Amino acid sequence: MTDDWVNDSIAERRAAEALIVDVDGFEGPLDLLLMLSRTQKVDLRRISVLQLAEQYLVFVEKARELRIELAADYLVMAAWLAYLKSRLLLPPDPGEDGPSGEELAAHLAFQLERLQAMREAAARLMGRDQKGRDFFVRGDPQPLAVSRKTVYDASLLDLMRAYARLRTRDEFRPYAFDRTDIYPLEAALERLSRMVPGAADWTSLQAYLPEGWRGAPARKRSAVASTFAATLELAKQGQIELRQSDTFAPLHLRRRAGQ
Amino acid sequence: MTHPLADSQNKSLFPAPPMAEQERMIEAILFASAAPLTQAEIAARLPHGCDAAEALAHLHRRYVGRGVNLVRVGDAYALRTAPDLAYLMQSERVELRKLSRAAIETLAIIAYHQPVTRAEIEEIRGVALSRGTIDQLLELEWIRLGRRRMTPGRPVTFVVTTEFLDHFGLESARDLPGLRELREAGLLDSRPMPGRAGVDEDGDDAPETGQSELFED
Amino acid sequence: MTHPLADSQNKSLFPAPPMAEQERMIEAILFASAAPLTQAEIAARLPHGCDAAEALAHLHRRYVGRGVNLVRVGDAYALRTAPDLAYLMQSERVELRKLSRAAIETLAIIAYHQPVTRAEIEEIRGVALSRGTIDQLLELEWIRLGRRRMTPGRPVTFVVTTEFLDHFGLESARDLPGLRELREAGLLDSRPMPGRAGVDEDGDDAPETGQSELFED
Repeated sequence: MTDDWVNDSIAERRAAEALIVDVDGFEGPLDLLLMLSRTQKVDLRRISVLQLAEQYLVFVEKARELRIELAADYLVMAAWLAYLKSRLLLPPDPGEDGPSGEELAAHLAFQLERLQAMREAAARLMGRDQKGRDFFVRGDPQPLAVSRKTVYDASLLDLMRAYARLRTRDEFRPYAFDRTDIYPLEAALERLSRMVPGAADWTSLQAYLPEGWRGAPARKRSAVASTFAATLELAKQGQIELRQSDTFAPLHLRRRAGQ
Repeated sequence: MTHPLADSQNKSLFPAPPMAEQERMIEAILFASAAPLTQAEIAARLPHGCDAAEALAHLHRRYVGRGVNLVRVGDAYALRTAPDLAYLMQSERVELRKLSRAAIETLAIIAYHQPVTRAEIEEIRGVALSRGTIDQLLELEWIRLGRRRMTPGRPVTFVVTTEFLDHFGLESARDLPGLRELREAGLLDSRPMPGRAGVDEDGDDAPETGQSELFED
Repeated sequence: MTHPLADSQNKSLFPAPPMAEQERMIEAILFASAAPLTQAEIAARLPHGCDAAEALAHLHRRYVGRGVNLVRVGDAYALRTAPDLAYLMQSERVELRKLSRAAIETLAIIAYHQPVTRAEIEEIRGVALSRGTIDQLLELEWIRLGRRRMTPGRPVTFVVTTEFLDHFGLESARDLPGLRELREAGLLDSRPMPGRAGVDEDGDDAPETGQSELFED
């Protein structure tokens, strides 16, 4: 007795485990129905939906006996199949609205056939030649080299505005100590140093005054003073020679020989 | 004066290159690219006045039966090695990601029923679609979002991509294996459950509009 | 007996593929390869009995004058796009950008005062001229070097170019509106301060300041 009980229990447990595995392996109630339909060994178009509904209900009943928790959608499907079964078995009630049992059965058969068809289509798709497995792309592609070219744009209006801005700027600028008439010594020294190599002959200091500093007396004075100071500095450094024929006579300078 | 920009701007000044030259230009352009290029993309890189369509036809003929073939992928073109030589390519073979059964089935449903909503995919498979499945297919760039369905809730739809066609060596979604037979058997129809009693149908979303018109030819 | 291993062990049992087939095999292998392959590497991937050297020679001839060529790289082989088509692999993206304030002001000064020296430009603008500004305008071909000024240091001068006139739709630089016209156009809405000569005017340098007198009002 004990042995029997043990054996029964083991068999039961095994069956239960098998069912659990199966339930895990199914992708929903429609998938389970599709598997069950295969046991009928007929074309899906000639399937007996009534028989299928019974098979499903037996499966669910078995699971219940084995205390296997089925997901809700399996139970919903079971309820719907029980309803379908009753509609198929009972003579049609003329007073009842809604689709007939045959219509519902036909739709279930359609769903199963469609799922089956999609399974087959998926298998055929995956069986096709695949990129990277059966055919290959260029192994050493040459990316399109994108070079950026900047085009600067300016309109005539931009140009005119810029010029107008320059010509009127001084009239609007905030007050500042005006040093525009001061020619700095640093500038004169820098300018003169640059020009010395070309000064092989005696040239008047006046000629070395910068552009724009020869007109207005105040500006010219500043330029003369700074340029003169610069010549003294360069003479001291031995870069140039200075010559003056008389007091207040024009000052001449030239590059020192050998420089 | 040979600046490409100048070419396209001064249409009449430069005659189009001879067809043989156009063909070799396209050959070089397609050869250099791993991804398929549309005819428009190719044309944009050719000098003005070229006939990309005709040059592509010439090039296609030239590569018939060669080790490399000119294939059409959607509205694009690419050079690909001939599939019968796959066995020589061991060193180039890339390990394809193992797809779950759900992912493969979902991909097939999208390809054959596109544009298709999530609810429709779930109805066909009879089971809820996990988030990861769609994500995986999106990540592979095999599917993308299509237009929203003009039904209540305006659900998004999914369609397959050029990358999908390229990966499976398809000229277009019309060339999916067995598409015609499936359509003729009515298996691509969207048939609502009679009397609306199904477990996984969403009444609001039951589309009467067939997706299959996309594949009418 | 058809096991691939059997092929290499029983050399005589399986004839080598025809030369045309060997050629297309190499074509596919070189196409898919990420790096050039030596003849030995190619031979190792071909079925037994193939003559890689001869097939390579055939393949080389096939691609002579095509958009893609079989080239030798060291002691290896690769398919490469024809060098004369390299320009197809480049695309130029044109970006439109406004000229900087320094550049447009410098350009305006050159246009209105040409020929003008760097020192004069600096004096008018009141700030030092960066090398980049002049370079940019030279590069745009809107200015060029004029004659050297016949003064100590013989500074270079700048003038505007025909390209400049084309761009701004001018017949000549003399067509640039003068100060009065600028004022009338509302671009210059203040009158010059009375008695102010302006820092850019030179009493004793008039003949050399070129066309600035043209714009006096």
